[in-house]
Amino acid sequence: MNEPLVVILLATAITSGTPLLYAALGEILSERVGILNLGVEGMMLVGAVSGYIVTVHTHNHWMGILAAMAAGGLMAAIHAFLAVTLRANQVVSGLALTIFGTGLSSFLGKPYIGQPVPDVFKPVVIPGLSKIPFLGPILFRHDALVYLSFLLVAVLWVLIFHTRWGLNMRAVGENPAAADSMGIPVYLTRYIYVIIGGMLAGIGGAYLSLAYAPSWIENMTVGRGWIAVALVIFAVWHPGKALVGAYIFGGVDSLGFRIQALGEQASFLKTISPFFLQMLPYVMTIIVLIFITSETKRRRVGTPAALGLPYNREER
Amino acid sequence: MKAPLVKMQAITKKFPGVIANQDVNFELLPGEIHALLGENGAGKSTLMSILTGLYMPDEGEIYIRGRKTRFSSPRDAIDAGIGMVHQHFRLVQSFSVAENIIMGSKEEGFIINMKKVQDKLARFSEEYGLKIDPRAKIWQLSVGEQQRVEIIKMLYRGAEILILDEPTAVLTPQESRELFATLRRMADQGKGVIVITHKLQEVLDNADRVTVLRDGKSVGTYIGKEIDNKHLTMAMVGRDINLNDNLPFTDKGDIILELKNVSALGDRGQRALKNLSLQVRQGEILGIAGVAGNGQKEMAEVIAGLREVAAGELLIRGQHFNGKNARHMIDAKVSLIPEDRLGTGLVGSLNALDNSILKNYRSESIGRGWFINWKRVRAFAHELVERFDIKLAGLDAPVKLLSGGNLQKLLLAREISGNPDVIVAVYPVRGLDIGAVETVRRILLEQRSAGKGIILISEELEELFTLSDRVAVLHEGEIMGILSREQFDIEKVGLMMAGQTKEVSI
Amino acid sequence: GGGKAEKAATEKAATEPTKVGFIYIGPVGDAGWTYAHDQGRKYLEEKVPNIKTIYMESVPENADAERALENLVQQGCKIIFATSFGYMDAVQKVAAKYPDVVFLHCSGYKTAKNVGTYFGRIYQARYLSGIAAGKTTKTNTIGYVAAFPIPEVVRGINAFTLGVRSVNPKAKVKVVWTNTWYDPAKEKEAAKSLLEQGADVIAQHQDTPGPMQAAEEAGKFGISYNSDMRKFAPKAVLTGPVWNWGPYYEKTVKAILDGTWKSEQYWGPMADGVVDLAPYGDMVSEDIKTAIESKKQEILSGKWDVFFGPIKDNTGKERVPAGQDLSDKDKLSMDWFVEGVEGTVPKQ
Amino acid sequence: MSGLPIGNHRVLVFEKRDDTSKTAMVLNPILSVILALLVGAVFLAVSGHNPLEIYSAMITGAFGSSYSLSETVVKATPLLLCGLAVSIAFRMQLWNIGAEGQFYMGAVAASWFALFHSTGSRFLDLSLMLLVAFLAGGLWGLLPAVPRALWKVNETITTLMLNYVAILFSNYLVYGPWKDPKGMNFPLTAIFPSSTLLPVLGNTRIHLGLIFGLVLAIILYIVLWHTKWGYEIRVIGESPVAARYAGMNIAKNILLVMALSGGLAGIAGMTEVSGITQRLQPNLSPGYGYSAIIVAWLARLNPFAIILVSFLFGGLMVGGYNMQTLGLPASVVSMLQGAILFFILGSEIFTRYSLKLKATQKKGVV
Ligand SMILES: Nc1ncnc2c1ncn2[C@@H]1O[C@H](COP(=O)(O)OP(=O)(O)OP(=O)(O)O)[C@@H](O)[C@H]1O
Ligand SMILES: Nc1ncnc2c1ncn2[C@@H]1O[C@H](COP(=O)(O)OP(=O)(O)OP(=O)(O)O)[C@@H](O)[C@H]1O
Ligand SMILES: [Mg+2]
Ligand SMILES: [Mg+2]
Repeated sequence: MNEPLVVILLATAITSGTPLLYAALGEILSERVGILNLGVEGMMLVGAVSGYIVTVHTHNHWMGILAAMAAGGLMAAIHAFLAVTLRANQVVSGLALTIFGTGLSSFLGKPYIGQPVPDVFKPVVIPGLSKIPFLGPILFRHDALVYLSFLLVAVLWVLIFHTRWGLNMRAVGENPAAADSMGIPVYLTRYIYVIIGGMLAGIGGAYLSLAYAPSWIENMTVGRGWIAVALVIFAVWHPGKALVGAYIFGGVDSLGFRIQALGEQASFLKTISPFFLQMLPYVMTIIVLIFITSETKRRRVGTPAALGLPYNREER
Repeated sequence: MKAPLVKMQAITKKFPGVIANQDVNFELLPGEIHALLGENGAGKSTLMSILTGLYMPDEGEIYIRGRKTRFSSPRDAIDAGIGMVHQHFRLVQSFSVAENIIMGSKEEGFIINMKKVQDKLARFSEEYGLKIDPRAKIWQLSVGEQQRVEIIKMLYRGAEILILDEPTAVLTPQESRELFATLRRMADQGKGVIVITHKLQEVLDNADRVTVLRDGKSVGTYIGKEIDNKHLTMAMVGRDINLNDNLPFTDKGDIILELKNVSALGDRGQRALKNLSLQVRQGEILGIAGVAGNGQKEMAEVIAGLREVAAGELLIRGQHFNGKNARHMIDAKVSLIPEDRLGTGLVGSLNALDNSILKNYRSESIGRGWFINWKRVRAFAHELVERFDIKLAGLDAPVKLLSGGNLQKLLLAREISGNPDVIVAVYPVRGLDIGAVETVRRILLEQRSAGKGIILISEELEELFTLSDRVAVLHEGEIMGILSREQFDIEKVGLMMAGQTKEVSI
Repeated sequence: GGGKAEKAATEKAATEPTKVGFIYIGPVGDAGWTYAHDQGRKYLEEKVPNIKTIYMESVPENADAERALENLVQQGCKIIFATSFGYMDAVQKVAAKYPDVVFLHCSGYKTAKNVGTYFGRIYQARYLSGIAAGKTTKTNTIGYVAAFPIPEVVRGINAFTLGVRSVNPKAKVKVVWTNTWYDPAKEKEAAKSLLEQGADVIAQHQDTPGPMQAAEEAGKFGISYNSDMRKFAPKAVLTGPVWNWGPYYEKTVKAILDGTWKSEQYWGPMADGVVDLAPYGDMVSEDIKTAIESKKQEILSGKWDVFFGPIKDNTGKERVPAGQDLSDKDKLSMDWFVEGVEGTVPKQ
Repeated sequence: MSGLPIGNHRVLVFEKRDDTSKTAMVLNPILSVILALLVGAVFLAVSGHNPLEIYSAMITGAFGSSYSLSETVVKATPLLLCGLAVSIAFRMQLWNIGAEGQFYMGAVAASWFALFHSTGSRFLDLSLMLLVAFLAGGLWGLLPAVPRALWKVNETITTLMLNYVAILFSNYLVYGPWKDPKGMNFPLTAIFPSSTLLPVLGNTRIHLGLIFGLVLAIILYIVLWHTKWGYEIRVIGESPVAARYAGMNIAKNILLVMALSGGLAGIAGMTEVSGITQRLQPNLSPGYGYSAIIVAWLARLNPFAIILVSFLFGGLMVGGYNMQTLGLPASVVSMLQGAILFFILGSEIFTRYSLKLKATQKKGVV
């Protein structure tokens, strides 16, 4: 480890930010069509355990990822059914999904406790690129899921802002009545993206159990789903900003440990209680949010106008 | 005779508690402009929403170009060539014009090249004589411009059957004339046009045929050239109504409201009011003419304490009221009848009791100290309902269930019950049927007789000329001139509204 | 219902198995602390005839604890093991209400006539694991991922460091606090930060294998905790202190059933088998094994213990004079680091 | 499309009722719980448990004896207080999900008083603790309210983030400066002096906090429905534009309501330390602040319904523990809880809509 500290920090920011990024991207899709899904934590857990179980059986981590997506998608489908078709309160439904998912994941994982993952995601050093000074070691010494998340951010960015589907998706989240009268199938679109959102949350969970800390441990997301929800607002529903936010969050989190580990070089920092160091990411989120808000208010972009509101064609 | 484009037979549609359409028949021929008339709540919008696949009828059949058709979604209706401009615009506020027009369509390919789309739309709108900037965001547009977007949306999708729900409610006379010219061109191309409106003169001037609905049932279809104002009114409301009363004389009192060189900023930070000066006396109605979006809203808000005075002076009874908030203005007996009845003036999800005390809930008559005495509120609300003949299901039902006319009556009733000295009424009869219009006008004139100073903002010159003692013309936040009754002249005012002439008088 | 169950219990009192209850702080699937206790419970059920065990998992150390205990009593439990420190007050309250139920509270210090406490001298095993670490490190820097600054953890760090320095006086131990028992990703991240600072052996007082995985990925070594973690990091884990509650549970329950049990503060040494070392990793040399074994014999014999003086703290102050042992009370409330630990116990 | 296709040319659609059905409002939660339990029963049976035995354990565990009833009340007390707290904010469309943090700050403030400033007079001590807890919780609610009122900064996120901060702060105190010097360095404060403990009912753990909750529910009801301030809150919540038009000060009300909301959650924290744990400790709340959101919503923000719902919800949680003693893992318990919530939520639509079979308009030409 002879890289400078900044490089290491940035590289770890990426790894620890990746599960958050996947989940946040998923939530962005869901909220873009107007469905608030607070069940991210539950979907991540179920994704983590399904990915783990399937990998244990198949010895193939990609099968695990597929399973995690399926499981996350199924969980999200419950929410979609309640929120879209039955027009239930989305806040409560999301909270219930988290409770349910926490239980389900523990239940499913019980028989497998203590079994190591037979096939984990390992860092793949990309030959030429990783040699680029500074950026190389930060960006190109990660596992496949990290690279995939780079790609996903780009794909979603194009999808949301530059394609027909993206336009329809945003229209559904902003004004479902307008979208409906233009022939966009509001319910279908909502189902599609809420479910895709769940799939991404599933990957986020599986990233923890198959790549980041490969193993299944009950409740292993420990609140990351909530952070992901926060990130979405932080990112003003923009995939690129979600990436930055996720990495900042991941980075600040591991920065605390680095400060502790620095030892004598940073003795003045060590007088700060680790409890206070751990407040840093949360306090920072609030501060950044305040700055971002004034910015978005100026440009009138922000919350999808129909977020959290059920749509019924024949109601006014 | 040509085969009808649309034939709706025995349509019935029920909503909880109401039968919006009952056994309605309707027919649209190619090449005609067909007006659909009826009081508020007669079921016009409902019938058209069924035709566009938004609502599913409970009974009845629809034939499009002679073939029996069932729509399960607006998409099917669009595919059948039906386009509708809804009464409440269906636009995504945060989207650009271009985005609103192309959403849901597959024309532009998967990856959307916005630049190309914008150019294409600019050309398209020019062709139809409906100029609009495709890059502008909807929230930046005036209501008239937004409506243009709605019309382009419909045309762009290649609609052959055009439905416009109260399109002229938000347009100036000139704009209305232009719109009907455009619609006539469309009809001449063989398209069918359905227009819903409450303005009878428009119908008489432009419609080939007229269908009238009353209480959800069809009354009949008439040939436009063969029917007159009186008969249409009879068909709609069952009695004759004449709106063109002569303005009675009243004594004018002291100056009650005065704006001296007032400037104010708009929502987008632009200068919405520029050095605006005017005076209103007791017992006087000052009409404000102008195309919507020329500072009327801002002016009303300044007077009601909802918008800051950037420069100049706001005087009430000769006293300074700069920098006062809405509450001070309420206490100073200034009342605003806002443009937006439901949302600003009334709270849709709250009931009539709650809504009746929106302005005076602080007063001791509503309850002592911190408390509200609901018994008194109920009595108060009951009295309003009685006095103004408001039809509602009950005092405890959400007011959003009320019809437009009754909403406006409730709003007026409440404002007038506060015994204000100044009333600012913004588009008070917009979207109301002729019966309701009569009521509102009567109320305003009663208030004038009672010595109130009234500012009446309207886009309809005819109405302004009938009701106002004087008319001021607004253009881009400036007063182009103030005319007294004897100076009223449609052409002159029209030019002033367009910013062409400026007249300094009185 | 409860009434029926009670009636049935009195009728069949003779043949009905004795119920033994456990409350756990985490889920039994945590792979750590609770997992170890649950292994002990299973062992107990296997070894002692005519008993039945029930457990409640994920019982937080708040208002719920008292109810959980009460619940176990109402289910007919005659013996209850409360396996986390934070249950202390709840145990005291419930025990006072039910004098004929025996409560055993793990890691606490309050006893009563029907309440005993129990714990293991895991620091002895930590000391031994320190020997492996001290002999393995090349950089003379050892990382220690620690959960919370409480005496148990501080004591573990000190014992470990004493072990390290007994074979490698030049080595130092760097501590990073995570403020969580339980977050595999965070723990791994903490371990990585230590590895970046030059540590080549990582020890942990955490409940997940995260730190071991970090060591494995970096090609460095690790000292695990709680249970045998070799399967998670086969190339890294040298050994590690493990809990082995089974024998204690067996012995205690038998004593209670025999009527020979008396309330005590039991702090089981290695000699009782409550704590031990995990099996050595393949890479551990014979040299290390013999060094550990010989020290282990000394500890087992009871002639020597980890905190025998002279011991200085890391400010240079002498804490234990030569030839003396630290009292159990001082061990149980330790809030200072021995020489060789880099850092301070987070300040008041 | 809004309907579920059933056979040829027929769909099931939800049709809005004339007004919300009272029978449905009462019947639905009951039916949906039964349905959820049935689904759960199938699941339990498949996984080798006896559903009847387990359900009766849950119900007796929650309501079956005076002890279990009392424990349900104990659990319901913080839910009630926090539920009231969030309901008042929700009324104004302020999505305060920070009751958890406000709870902790209230507990911290009450502990500060109890540990260092006890006067020895029970009445004085408890009153002052109530006050400081209210202030501390209120302050914690005010913190996100200021940026919300000034710049419309989304309060959902700021309140959520402040939860983490509050818990870390409380832990800092317990692990650091407030650690009981006689507590063998374990992370607990000293036990509070007896004058700072809430009186309890008989030998149960039901404490005075319950009365606070009930009284506050009544007060809140009166405030909401019988005062001018409550009227303002309702109008602002339904339509801020109309509120501004009516001369209401929205910013001021945001600050006041968030402070009140936080203050109520703070009181919940105070009653938990003063009535139950009798000291400050880590993991004080098992997520009362979050469960309260569910409670408040199920009760449709009605203070009296919150009393009932928090009692039932408390029962669900307390009964859940009992199920564990039958060998059911905690995970299955939370799955069942989640499922019950799903069904209650899903059934809510029947209070507002009725299900009707309708002929479809089939797509295209017939
Ligand atoms: N993944 C998606 N994301 C966003 N919108 C989608 C997606 N899939 C389908 N839609 C929307 O659903 C509608 C129908 O989808 P699709 O493009 O598959 O049309 P279709 O069913 O093939 O229609 P047609 O019958 O006219 O061929 C379109 O308006 C499209 O915008
Ligand atoms: N979505 C709906 N839900 C319930 N009732 C409705 C709905 N739409 C319309 N109604 C009711 O049906 C009746 C007809 O309404 P509709 O909007 O068609 O009238 P309208 O003729 O367009 O009136 P206006 O001139 O005011 O626009 C009214 O009583 C109205 O309250
Ligand atoms: Mg209409
Ligand atoms: Mg297709």
